[in-house]
Parts: sequence; C-alpha cells; structure tokens
Amino acid sequence: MALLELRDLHTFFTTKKGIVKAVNGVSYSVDAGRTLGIVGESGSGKSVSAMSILRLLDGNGYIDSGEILFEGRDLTKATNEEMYKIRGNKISVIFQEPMTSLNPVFTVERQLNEVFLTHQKVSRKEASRRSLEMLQAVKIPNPTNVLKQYPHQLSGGMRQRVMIAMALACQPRVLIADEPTTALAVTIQAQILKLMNDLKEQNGTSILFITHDLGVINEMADDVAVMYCGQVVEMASVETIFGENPYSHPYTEGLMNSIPRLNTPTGVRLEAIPGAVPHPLDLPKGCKFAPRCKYATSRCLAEEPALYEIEDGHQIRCFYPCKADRTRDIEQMKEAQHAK
Amino acid sequence: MAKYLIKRFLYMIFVFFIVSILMFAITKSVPGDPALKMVNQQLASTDPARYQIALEEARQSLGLDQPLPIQYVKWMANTLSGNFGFSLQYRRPVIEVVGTPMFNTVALNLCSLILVFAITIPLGIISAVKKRSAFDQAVQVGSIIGYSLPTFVIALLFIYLFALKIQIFPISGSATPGTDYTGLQRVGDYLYHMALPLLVSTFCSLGGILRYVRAAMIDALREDYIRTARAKGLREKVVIYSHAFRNALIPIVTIITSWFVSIFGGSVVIESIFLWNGLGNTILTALRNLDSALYLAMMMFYVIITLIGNLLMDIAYCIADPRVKLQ
Amino acid sequence: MQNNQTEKKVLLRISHLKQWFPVKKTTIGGEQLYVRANDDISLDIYEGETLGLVGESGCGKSTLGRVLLQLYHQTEGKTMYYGRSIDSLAPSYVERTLKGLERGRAKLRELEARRDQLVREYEALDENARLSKKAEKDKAVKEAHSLFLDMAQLVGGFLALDDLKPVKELFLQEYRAAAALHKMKDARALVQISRNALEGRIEAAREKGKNSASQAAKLRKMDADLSARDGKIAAAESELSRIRSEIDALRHKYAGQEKFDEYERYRDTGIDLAKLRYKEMRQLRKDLQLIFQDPYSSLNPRMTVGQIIGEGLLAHNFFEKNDDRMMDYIMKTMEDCGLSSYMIHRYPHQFSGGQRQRIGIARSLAVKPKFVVCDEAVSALDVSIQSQVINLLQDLKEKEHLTYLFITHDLSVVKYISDRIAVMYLGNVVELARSEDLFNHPLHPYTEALLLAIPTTDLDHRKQIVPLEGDIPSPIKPPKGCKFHTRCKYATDACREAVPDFIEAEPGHFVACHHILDHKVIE
Amino acid sequence: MSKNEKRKSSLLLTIRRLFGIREKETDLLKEEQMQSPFRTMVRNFVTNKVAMFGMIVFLLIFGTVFIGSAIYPLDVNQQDTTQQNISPGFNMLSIPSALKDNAQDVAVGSTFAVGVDRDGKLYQWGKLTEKLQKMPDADKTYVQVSAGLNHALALTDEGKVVTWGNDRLGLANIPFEVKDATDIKQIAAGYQVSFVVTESGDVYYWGNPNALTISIPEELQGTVDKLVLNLTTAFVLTKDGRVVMLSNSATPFANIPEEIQGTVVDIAANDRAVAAVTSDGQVHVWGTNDYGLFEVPEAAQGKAASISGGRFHFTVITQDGTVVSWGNDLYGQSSAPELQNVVSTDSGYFQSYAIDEDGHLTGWGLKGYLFGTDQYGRDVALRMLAGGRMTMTIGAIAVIISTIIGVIIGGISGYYGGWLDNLLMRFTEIVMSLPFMPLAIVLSAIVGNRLSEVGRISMIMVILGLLSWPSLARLVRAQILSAREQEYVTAAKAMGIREFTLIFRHILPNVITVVIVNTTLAFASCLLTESSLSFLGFGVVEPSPTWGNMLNSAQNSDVIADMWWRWVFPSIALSLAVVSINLIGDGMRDAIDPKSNER
Repeated sequence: MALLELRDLHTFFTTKKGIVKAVNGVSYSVDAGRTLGIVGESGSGKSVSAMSILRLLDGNGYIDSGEILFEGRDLTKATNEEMYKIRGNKISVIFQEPMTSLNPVFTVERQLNEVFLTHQKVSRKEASRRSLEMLQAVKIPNPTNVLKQYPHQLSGGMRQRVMIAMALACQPRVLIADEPTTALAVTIQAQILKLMNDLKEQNGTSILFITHDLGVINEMADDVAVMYCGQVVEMASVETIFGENPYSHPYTEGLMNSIPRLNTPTGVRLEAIPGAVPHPLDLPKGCKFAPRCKYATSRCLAEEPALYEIEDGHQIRCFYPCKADRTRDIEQMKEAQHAK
Repeated sequence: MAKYLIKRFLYMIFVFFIVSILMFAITKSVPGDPALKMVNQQLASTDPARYQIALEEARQSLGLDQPLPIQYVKWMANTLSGNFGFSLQYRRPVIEVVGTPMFNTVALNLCSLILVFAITIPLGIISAVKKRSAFDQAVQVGSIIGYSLPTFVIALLFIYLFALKIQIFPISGSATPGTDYTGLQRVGDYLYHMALPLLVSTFCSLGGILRYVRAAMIDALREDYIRTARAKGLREKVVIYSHAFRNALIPIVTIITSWFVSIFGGSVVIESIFLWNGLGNTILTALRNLDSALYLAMMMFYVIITLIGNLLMDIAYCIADPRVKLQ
Repeated sequence: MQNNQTEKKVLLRISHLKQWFPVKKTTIGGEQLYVRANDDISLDIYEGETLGLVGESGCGKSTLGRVLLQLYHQTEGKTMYYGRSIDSLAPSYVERTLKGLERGRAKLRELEARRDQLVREYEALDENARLSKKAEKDKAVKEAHSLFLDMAQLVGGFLALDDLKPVKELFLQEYRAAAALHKMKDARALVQISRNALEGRIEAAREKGKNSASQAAKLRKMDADLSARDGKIAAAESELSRIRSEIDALRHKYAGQEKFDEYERYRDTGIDLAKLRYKEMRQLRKDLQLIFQDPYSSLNPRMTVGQIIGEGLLAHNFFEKNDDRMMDYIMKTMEDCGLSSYMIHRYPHQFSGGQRQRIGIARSLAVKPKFVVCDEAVSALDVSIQSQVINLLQDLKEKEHLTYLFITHDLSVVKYISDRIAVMYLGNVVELARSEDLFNHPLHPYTEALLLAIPTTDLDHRKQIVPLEGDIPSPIKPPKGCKFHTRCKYATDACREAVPDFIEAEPGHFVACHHILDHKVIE
Repeated sequence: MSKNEKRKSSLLLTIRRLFGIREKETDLLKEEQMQSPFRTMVRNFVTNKVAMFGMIVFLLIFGTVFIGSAIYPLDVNQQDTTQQNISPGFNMLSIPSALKDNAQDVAVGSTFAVGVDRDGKLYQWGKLTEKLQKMPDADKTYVQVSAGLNHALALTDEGKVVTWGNDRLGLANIPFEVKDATDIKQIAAGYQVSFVVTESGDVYYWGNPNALTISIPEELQGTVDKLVLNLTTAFVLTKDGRVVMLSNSATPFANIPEEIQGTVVDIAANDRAVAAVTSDGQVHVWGTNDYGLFEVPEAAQGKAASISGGRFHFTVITQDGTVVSWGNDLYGQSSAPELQNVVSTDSGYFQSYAIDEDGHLTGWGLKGYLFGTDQYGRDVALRMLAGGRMTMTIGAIAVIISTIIGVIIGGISGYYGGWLDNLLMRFTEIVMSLPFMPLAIVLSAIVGNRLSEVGRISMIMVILGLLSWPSLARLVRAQILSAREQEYVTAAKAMGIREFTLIFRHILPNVITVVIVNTTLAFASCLLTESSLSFLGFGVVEPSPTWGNMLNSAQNSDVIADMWWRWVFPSIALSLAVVSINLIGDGMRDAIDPKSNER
C-alpha cells in the first residue's frame, strides 16, 4: 500500500493563448520510507505534479481530474481546512531557490517557530526550543546565533539547511524536494544530499525528489519516474534505470546516451536527442516523444501508447520497449532504404 | 546607524544652505521697498524731510542698507538663532505669526495621512489578492480617475455638495466667527471646520497611494517565500497579512514620507480654497503683501520639512527592511 | 613556468592575473574592500586545444574568462596574445614604453635594489618566520619582474645596454613603420569590401538581366585603386623589413654577451591585451570571442537574428552596410550552426533555449575567431539539448581550428570536452593538468574533494559521495595562506600562513598545494 | 541606385530566397515580422480598451481645443457689462407661439425680450432674472412695451405706465407726473433709468440719475417727439425734426451734423453711434465708426423710413417695408432676414425683431451662450477653447523642457558614472528637496510681477520644466545602468561593436520607451500644476484664459451655488483631459512591459 499515490492526474493552466496541459495523466506512487526520484526536462510537469499534491498551484492552475491518495484519502477532494493541516505537517516541501524561499523580513527563529505554532499546541518558548533542536539536527554551526539571524545573513547552503529544518520540523510522512540543490555549488550540493539521506534514514520520511540532474537522482532515489511532456514515460527502480536492462523508453535511453559520463572517452560523439521539447500548447497527437524518437513508426505518430508494466516494478509508455528489437528494426529499415 | 545619521545630517545642512541662498536671492529680487510699509505714509505729504529720515531708519532697521552677502549672513544668523525676522503685514515677529498656521497645516495633513492609509491599505490588499476581479478592476479605474482629478475641482465639487446643497459642513474658515468657544466645544468646532478640507485632501491622495499599495502587495505575493509560507500550512490570512503585507510595507513606508512632504506643499490649494489658516494660506497672503520675511521663513520651513522627510524615509526604510543597514 | 619550452604554440599567456572588484564603500574613510574574483592566476593556453575550467559557483571562473577578453579592466598581471604579430596591430602602448625606455630602466634599477634586499632578509630568516615574510618578498619580486618584462618583451637584450638612446630610436622607427603599414592595410580593407559589395550588386543586376556600364566602370576604377594601394603597402613592408634587418644586425653585434642573451630570452612578440586602448582591443575582439551561459539574456530582444549576427560582421569590416552578400553569409553561418536560414528575420523570443544558444554560437563564429571562451555554454540548457550543443561546438572546433576555454561546473562535461583542465577555487587556479591525469590522480585536495562530491550516473559509486565540510569562504576576505585550508582535511600551519606556489609537480601537471597528494583517488 | 532602393532589393532577394525554400515560408516570414517587439507593444496598446478610450477622448479634446480656438478666435479683452453671468442656453430668441403671429409691439432687453400682442397681452422670453419673472397683472390690456438692461416698462390702454424687473435705484417709484399723465406717447427703459414722452411733448425720467449723464434743457420740454437711449446717454427728436442730445458732455455723440437738423423723421442710438433718418430717406450716422456703422448699406440709403438701434448695430425699415441691418454681426444681429411690409422693428443689445403688418414677429441675432458667460459677460465656451489651448501648450512645453533636462542629466550620469554621476545625483537630490508647489508659487509671484503677459506665461513653462525633471533623470539613470548590466550589451561589447553603435543600438532603446511613458504621465501632472497655479492666481493671469484661472473667480459660494456653469465646464474639461492622458500613459506602460499590468 503506497503512502502517497497519484492516479491519472491532470493539472491544467489556463493562459491567454489556451489551456496548457502541464500534467497530463500522471500516475506514480511513493512507498513509506523510500525515495522516488522524478527526472525530466523543464516543462515536463515534474514540479507541477508535486505542487498539485499540496494543491499549491498558482492563480490560473487547477486540477482537472485524477486522484491524489495520501494515507488512503483523496487530497483533490480534501477541504482547505484539511489541507492546512497536511501542509508542512504531514507533507512538506523544499524549494529550489534557497535565496528567495525564506521571508527576508523575519528571523530564522520566527519562521521556524511558525511551523510548530501552527501545527502543534506549544508555547513560544517550547517552539523556540524545538527550532533550536531542528537547526542542530540539520548540522548548522552555532545554531543559537543563526536562530536570531535574518536569511540574508546566511549562505545559500545554510539557508537550504534552514529550509530543510523547517520542512522536517513536524516529522512529515512525505518530503517533497523540488530541485533542492540545483542552485547550490557542487560541494554544498553534496553536503545537502548527504544530510537529506541521513535525515531520511533517521525518521523514515519518504522523499519525492524532483530534479533534472540524472547524477543526483542516481545518488538519491530508490525508484525513478522519468517524465516527458506532462507524462510519466518510464518508472522503475534506480538500478533498472541506470543499470543494464533489456527494456527502456527511448527517451530515457536517449538521456543516458546524451549526457557525457566520467567514463565516456573524449572525442566520441555524443548521441544527442534531436529537436526540442514540443510547445505545451501544440503537443503531438500520438506519442509525445515520437517526433524526436529515432525509433518512431507511423503508429507512434498516430496513437498514444499507455504506461504499462513490462516487467515487475518496471513501467514503460512505449510500443517498442525492448532495446534489442527496436535497434534491430531500425537497422533493417536502414538496409531497406539502402536497397532502394 | 549613528554614523549614517551624522553623515546624513551634515548633508542636510549643506543642502539647507544651498537652498537658503537660492531663496534669499529670489526674495531679494522682489520689486518694491519693504521699508515703505513700515513708515507712516501720511508723512510723505505732510513732512517730506522727516519722512525721508523715517524711511532711512526703517531701511537700517531692516538692514537694507548693507550689501547683499552681509544681509544674507545676518539673516542666516538670525534664522539659526530662532529669529525669523519681522512680518511687515502683521507687524509682529514672524515666529509669533507662523505658530497657528503651522499647527493647522500639520493637523490637517496628519489627519488626512491617517485617513488615507486607513482606507487604502485594506482596499489595496483586497484588490491585490483578488487581482483582475471585478472589484479590482473597479478599484483600478477609480484610482486612476481619483489621482487625475485636480484638487481644486474636487474641492469645488465637495463645497457644492456638502456645504451648499446639503449644508452639513461650513464652507471655509477654521472657526465659527463670533463665537468664543472654549475647551471641548472649541475642539469640536475646529474639527467641524476641518472636516471638508480634510475630506478633500484625503480624497485627492487616495488614488495614488491605493495604486501603490496594490502594486507593492502584488509584488510581495509573487515572491517565492509566499509559496513557502503556504507550504508550511499557514492559513491564507496569515500568509497575506503577516508574510506578504510585512514585505509590501517596505516600499509603502518609503513613499509615505515623500508623499507626506508633497501634500504639505500641495495643501496650499486646499488651504486657500477653504481659507484654512495654514502655512499655505499664510504664504499666499505673505506673497500678496510682499511680506518677504514671512514667506522666506515659510519657504525655509518647507525645505526643512522636506529634508527631514527624506531622512525619516531612509530611517523608516532601514527599520522596515532588515537587509538594509544604514551606515 | 613563465617560459617553459614547448613544441605547442602558445596562444594566450596569462601571468599573475588579478581581477579585484571594489565593493561599494559603506562608510566614509572605511578601508576599500575588494571582491577578489581572480587572485594571481598564471596559465598558458595553447593553440587548438580545449582548456576546461572547473570550479564551484563563485570561484571566479567566469570572471577569468571575461578578463581574458578584457571585458573588465584587469587589476594586475599580464595577458599576452600571440594570435597576431604585434606590428600587425601596432598598439600605441609600444610607442609609450619605447619613449620612456630610459626612465623605465632607472625605475627598474630601484625596484631590483629593493627586491634584492628583501630577498636577502628573507633568506636570513628561519622556516616559519619566512612564512609570514613570504608575501612581502613575493610582491617586490613580482613588481620588479613585471616592469622588467614590460620593457624586455619589446627590446629584449638591448635593455642590458648602457646607452639605450640609439636603440630606442631604431625601435621607434620600426614601430612607426609598422603603424603606417597597419593604417594602409585598414584603408585597403575598406576599399576592398565596398568593391566586393559593388561586384555583388553588379551580379544581382545581371541576374535581373540588367547591365550597368557606369557600375562596371566604377568597379574597374576600384580595382585600379586597390592595386595602387597594394604597391604602396609592398613598399612600406620592404621599409619595415629594412629596419628589422638593421635591428638584427645590431642584435648580432651584442649577441654572446651573457646579460644580453639572458634578457634576449624575454623578448616576446605577443600583444599585451591589458595595455590596449578601446579601439585597438576592438580590432582584436574579432579573434577572441565569447559564448554566454544564458541564451535568453545575451541576445538583444529588439534585434532579428540577421541583425544580431550581422552586427559583428559590419563592425569588423567583413562587408559593407547593406551588401547583399552579407545576407548569404549570415544564412550560411546559421545553417552551419544548425539553424534553418529562413529564420533570419525572427526575433530571439521566437526561439527555444537550444536554438538561442545556437544563435549565440553563430554570432561568435561568424567573425572567424581564433579563440572562444565558452562560459557555461551548456549549463542553462535542458539535458537533451546540452549534448546537441556540445556536439555542435566540437564539430565547429574541428572545422575552424578553434581554441576553446570551456568554463563549466559540470565535471563530466568538462572531462569529455577538454584536453587540459584547470581547477579553480576562490579566485585561484589550484590545479592544472591533462584531463585524464586530473581525473586519474588529482594532486590537490580540493580537486579530490570535488571529484568525490560529484553525483555520477554510474550505479557502482552511488551513495558514495563524500561531501566536503564547511562553507565556501567569502572572496572579499579570503582566508590567509592557502585559501582552501579552512575546508582541507590535510591542512597544517604552513597552509594557514603561506600561499603555496603553483608548481609543476609532474610534467604538464601543475598544482598549488603544500601537501601534494601522492595517492590515487579513482582506480 | 539610391540607398533605400538597395535596401529594398536586398529584402526582395531574401524574400525570393524564402520562396525558394518552401511556399509557406513567406507567410511565416510575415507572421514573424509581425512579432517584432515594437509591433507587439503597439498591438498590446491598441488592444487595451481603457487606454484606447483614453486616447480617443484626449484626441477629441485636443482637436476641439486647437481647431476650435482657431475657428473662433478669442478677443481676450472683449467684455460686455450687459451680458454678465448668463446661464447656458439658446432661448433668447424663442418667441412665445401665442405672440408669434399676433404681435403689436416688442422691446429687446439685455438678455430678454418683452412683447405685447394685438389683444394687449404681455409676453416675455429669454434669460429672465427672478424680479423680471414677476410680470404685471394680466387683466390689464397693454399697448406698448420697452425693455432696459434688467427692467421693463409697459403702457396700458388707459395710458398708465407699469414697471417690473429691477426695482432698485428708484426704478420702482414712478414720479407722480407720470402716474397722473394720461397722454403718454412713448415709454423707454434704459440702463437703470426709465423715460416717458407725452403727447404734449414733455419728457419725464426716473431711476438712477447717475447712470447716464442727462440734462434736459427747459426749452426742450413740450417739443419732444421721440426719445432714444443707449447705455451712456439719450437723444430726442423734436416735433420740428431736429435732434438734440440730452447731455452736454463732449463725446463723439455730440457732433450732430447740422445739415440734417429740421429734416429728421426718425432717430436711433446704439453704444457707438447715433443715426438719423431724414425726410428724403437718407440715413446719417455720427459718433464713432466701429463695426462699419457709418457705412450705411445701399439697400437702406435713400429708402429708409424708420430706424432702431441695438448695442452695436442699426436696423432700418425701408419705404417698401423691407428690413436692413448693419454694424456688429458677431451674433448675426446685423444679418436681417428677407421680410416684407414690415411696420415696426426694435433692435436692442444683440438682437433685432421686426413686426409686419399682419403682426408676424421675427427675431434675429444672439440666441444665447453654449456655456453661459462669466462675471465680465465673456463667453465661457470661447474662453474654454482658448484656455484649453493655453493650458495644453504650457503643459507640453514644460514637459519638453523637463524631459530634455532629465534625459541629458540622467543619461550622462548613468552612462559615464563615477564622480560626475555622484555630482549630478547630489544636484538632483537638492532640486528634489525643493518644495515644489510653494517654490513655484513664490517664483511666479516674484519673477512674474515684472514680466509682460507673454513673458509670464513662458516663465511658468520654464518654472514647471525646471522643477519637475529630477524624477525622470533618476529613472533614465536607473534604466541606463540596468541596460549596461544586460548580458547582451556585454555580448555586443565582446563582439567589438563600436561604442557609438553600442549606445544607440543596445542601450538607448531601453531608455526611450520609459521616457515616453514618463513624459506622458508628466504631461498630465504638468497640466494639473499649471492649472493649480493659475487657479491660485499665480500662474497665467486674466485676461488671457486657462482652465485653471477660469476657476479662479469661482471661489466664492454664490458662484459655486448659482452660477454653476462658470466652474463646472472648465472643471470637466480639465479633469477629462488629465484622466485621459493618465489612461494613455498607463496603457503605454502596460504595453511596454506586459508584466506590469499584472500589477
């Protein structure tokens, strides 16, 4: 029984030019104590799907259809009152920009205390005490001073730690980390990643980790969902995704080949995915990835494949999930053309 | 902070002197001889000799016989020592003359300041939160019209409506003539007379400030930390009134003072329409009677107000925004 | 390492480069603080190589890239450019230096005196006392040396002579000849392009079946003019070579004197970019180009792609204004960079991120540069687009024989793309080596830490990241001694006190550390 | 081959090339060129309803003001005591239908007219004061009427005189001789006086004796046949056809041509001249020759039967019963219609009426004022046109001045920076710390006093300009600074663009848009300031009008209450102008950066 489960979620945005289907039938689930990594390019709807969980979509966004099951109840139907009780308490978030995500005019202490005072019946003193504990938990040097400081007096890494402290204040069941390290320097990113892992071990929090950096995913996630154009195109354990495996979605495959790895020899040409992500307002009719897919057939362009389980724990949204087969097919096609 | 204040203060003094020289030069270029006002004009016909002498004495007493730089220095010295010279029109030292007007003006403007913010802040917040709602649109258009209408037009309109058609307020003045109220009665009468000018000056300021508050609020609501606050599970009220508004306050605070200063100047019109015995009115009458000492003092007062206003603005800004450190 | 003998031709030589940005003073009379973006950097960039520059955000790698292109006025140090011979530009600073040759040497003598004294004092001290003294000594040495170089680079061994007057005159002659030649060539270039434009117009007319006699005449006149100019230029060239031979003769005379030969070694045909005037630098910018990180903000939203690319062409007299051939050229460049040419009239906001970056690349490469700084050129792009752009850059490098300075924070990209890699930390290059060497056995603790901190897509070392503790210190008040000592697990007193020298620990492998790592990191 | 031809051809070339690639490329190209940022701005603006509304309103006002004031030029010194504070409306010539075809006698007052029909019923129309509205009892039958500035007389069939309207200055108390008299032949109401002439040829008058200078010589009594008035004096026609002026002041009126004496059959007086009709039908005019009063039209000369005079015009009935008017034709009072067998006319002030033998009553001349008149009897509408032009011109020039200063200072300190920047910004701060309104007032009061009208006006412009540039300067500076930080400017620099190009191609465009918006909004605020100054009497002063100083005289309660037209119309005009300009400015800002209309 998954702790948090999205079932065929559709989240749309109304814009002047039309309805943007940011999240277009997404389903994934986070099990207790595990980390689900969501990877995808900008505009793949990974953040939106996460924000839909907390129903924190800005102005013109709305959940069109689908279910978000958390501890068995559907958050899409929950009242605002219930949502208040869930946000920051049962499900909490860490955002990308530590620089702007903290309120510049309040001290760290006040912003931390707020969480306790909203979700737990505690006195200010008690709240401050717990805030201090949290700062210690996230390994901030001399926390007592930091409590009294304003965000702008802290470095990016420190702010992100404060954000984490704030997020974990009420021991949430689920922690949504939305590109938490993208804005940080590499060594600092490593610190934060490690910290998150450690804390996860300690309180058995489930993490929904969103990033576009495959490396980070590899470090953090137990399971991975690859998103493209508002859909999950592949979902499997991290070993399946990054390891040797007969099945994969062409997009995932492309990503893997396109990024240079430390062991990629110099001079060897990278296999780039041609073209660019389609504009959210005119998505292709069939498989969203078909226009950029080297394996694409007329079928791909015509009808849209569904996400289905190819092997246990491994879902793919593609007509030709088997690497070997599709490469062979393409070879044959090439030869056929040569023959002509 | 202290360092900053000192630095700023020195700068203020510098500006003050520059402006004072300017003002002095301007007033000195006034045609007509103020000494004439001091001398009994009958003498001219009856006893020209004595008239001339009297005139000379007057000139000397006003220090008009000395070269301009010396006059300036003298005047400055006096001004700084609190002696703003002698009002020819009231035949009393300026310092005695300006007391009441100053009080009246400050009273009027302070009240309108309070009223304006009492009205605009809630309105601004609501229309910012309900962005592009019908309400917001209405507020938008209303505010544009509001800040476009000239003060005196509003004044005439309000007089027509509230003093002539529905006679609930007095047309002008700052006290009912022929009455010698005391204590509360007097205050009541005072407020009763202030009502209409107050109404007008408030109404005129609404539009501009409202737009400003709204803009500031919208900017604040766009920030990432608002999303964070929501994600913490804070109630929408808290998010808006504590987190967003506290940030919107920063830009708002900074305009309060500058705007306050400007309405000081702007209240000239209102005062003259409602014959409100304030600085504006005084300066006008002083100008009409070429009472140089008086309006010179007035001008300097305005300058000081402006300078202090700017200083207050900086301080307020630094208080409102922890990121700003005055040094 | 200033003059390590190498078969590869040096394109750019940076020595003791400093770029300090003044921090806005907060108090009156308070001491002026600086952001030490680049703090004493020395490296060579060889022709045809790709030099990778890695480091965390705020380590000053972008700054370095821009200082090389003189987009900032560098605070200290030399940036010598060897892409052109100095007399092909005849920059005014040469004249200045030559004129002040005697005065310069007098000054030099003083500095050297001071330096020698300090050195003597330094030698006298014992180990740990030295540490504190080192900075002062080094400063003196550097001052003396840089002044010496300013002159020696131009006149070489002659600086050793007692009487500089005749030499000075001779060199001034040479300079003036070169300057005159340069002027002529520029003038000729202008005539050339307008001639080409005319030719283009005539052809266009011919396509339309029209033939204008007057134009043809004009063309003939221009050709005549050109050949005339060529004659003059040839004359000027011979004059220049005459003076040259004179100088060589003189040089021959003194050759063998050991001081002369010693100085002679410092003679340098490079152009000192930092000393150039705006106009002079402007001409060089054709050779030195920059590709930006952010494809959105680096394109003027008010200009069409055509205009954006054409701008550089016009500025560097590739074509005359509204010459039809320019359009063809631009379209060709666009196609080379993977943009379809019909987009020429589009505005940047009509393109996707990847295409915008291609526009940026097209803009830079249209002017046929020799050296390109790629400042995080792919970091802002989506994963799937990154590889497209990287490939493009690689291809173009092959085609145009470019030299890249590839700035990025992404180790795997930099390893893939570059021949050598320089690692920066807090304004200093801490390690510089061939990329395999660097990854196989880093010598600097920071490099090591960096490698361990990078999340990789390889399953076998996931969850093995060993984060580097502590925060990056502020570049305004960097730690004394070795800037890394605050976070370094091997740090000792030496590190806290003295700045380590940037030494060649292994052939072609430079490192600045007191405790060079001997063990290998990645097997 | 000229430059732009070249450009065209190169464009053609590209287009042809685009044809070459694929067919749809061409419209693609069009669509793309549509998307240039400038076009987008324009589109944003045009699609913004509010802004366009503002634009239209402003253009309307602007057009009306400038074209209107060109068509109807205003004589700033033109005043008319007889036309003060007339409310808007055109009912001065609206004759009651009952009277229209049954008129017996008609008399023209300053802003109204009185008539009596053949059944002796009284009528009056036009702008009537309250007192005038109290008409005498209707049961009497009247035979003759006369109207003055603001009172009227009527003669009953019993030969009794009744008076109504203004009753002050003794106009009410009719002398007993007149009360007793039974043989009253003519009644004449004038400026605060009333006259009667009896059959026996005697003249009596009452009312304000100082209103006109009158002395009736004894020997004249008993010889008077007819009496005519203007605003300053009166003349009589004796039974033996001589003309006598009832005052011995040496005005041009006094030089009555000798040769006509004894042959005069009718006389008339207006406020410039006196005219007499002699038995041979000749018309002789003397006095001052304004409005071509002396040039008697052919149609009248030699055929004149009787004559009557308005304020600046005469009307003659010819022997063959037609009517001819000449003189001042400002309101068409001298362009008489084609009429037949007219028996009597009355011209007064700015109207003329004629009655023909079957009692048809026709009137022509001043119908009324669109926006009424002010305390000097000046046409408010006309002044609003001229005033509007003045206000806008001043505002515009002031804005131009301030923009120039602001852009230069802001630009210099933004682009060069360093100590220069510091200096200029300090200077700007100082100017900013000057109290705007008071200083403006003081300056215009002090400096203005010694200047000619034109000088004063131009000074106002300068003052406004000099005091209102700082904000713009700061804005421009900020813009330039931010523009210089733009990545694409660095890119251009790295590309080796010439500095000149850099500034004009990459930096200025960012500034210009902002400047335009700011200028628009500044224009609005300059209008406001100018009118405030003028309103206080420290800006443009009488007589030359601006919307501001037209309201200056409206500062007392009776005007606000009873003469609403004197403040309502200028207020509306000014407010509309400012609002519309602000709307435009806002629209522009939104158009330039669409994010701002989120705000």
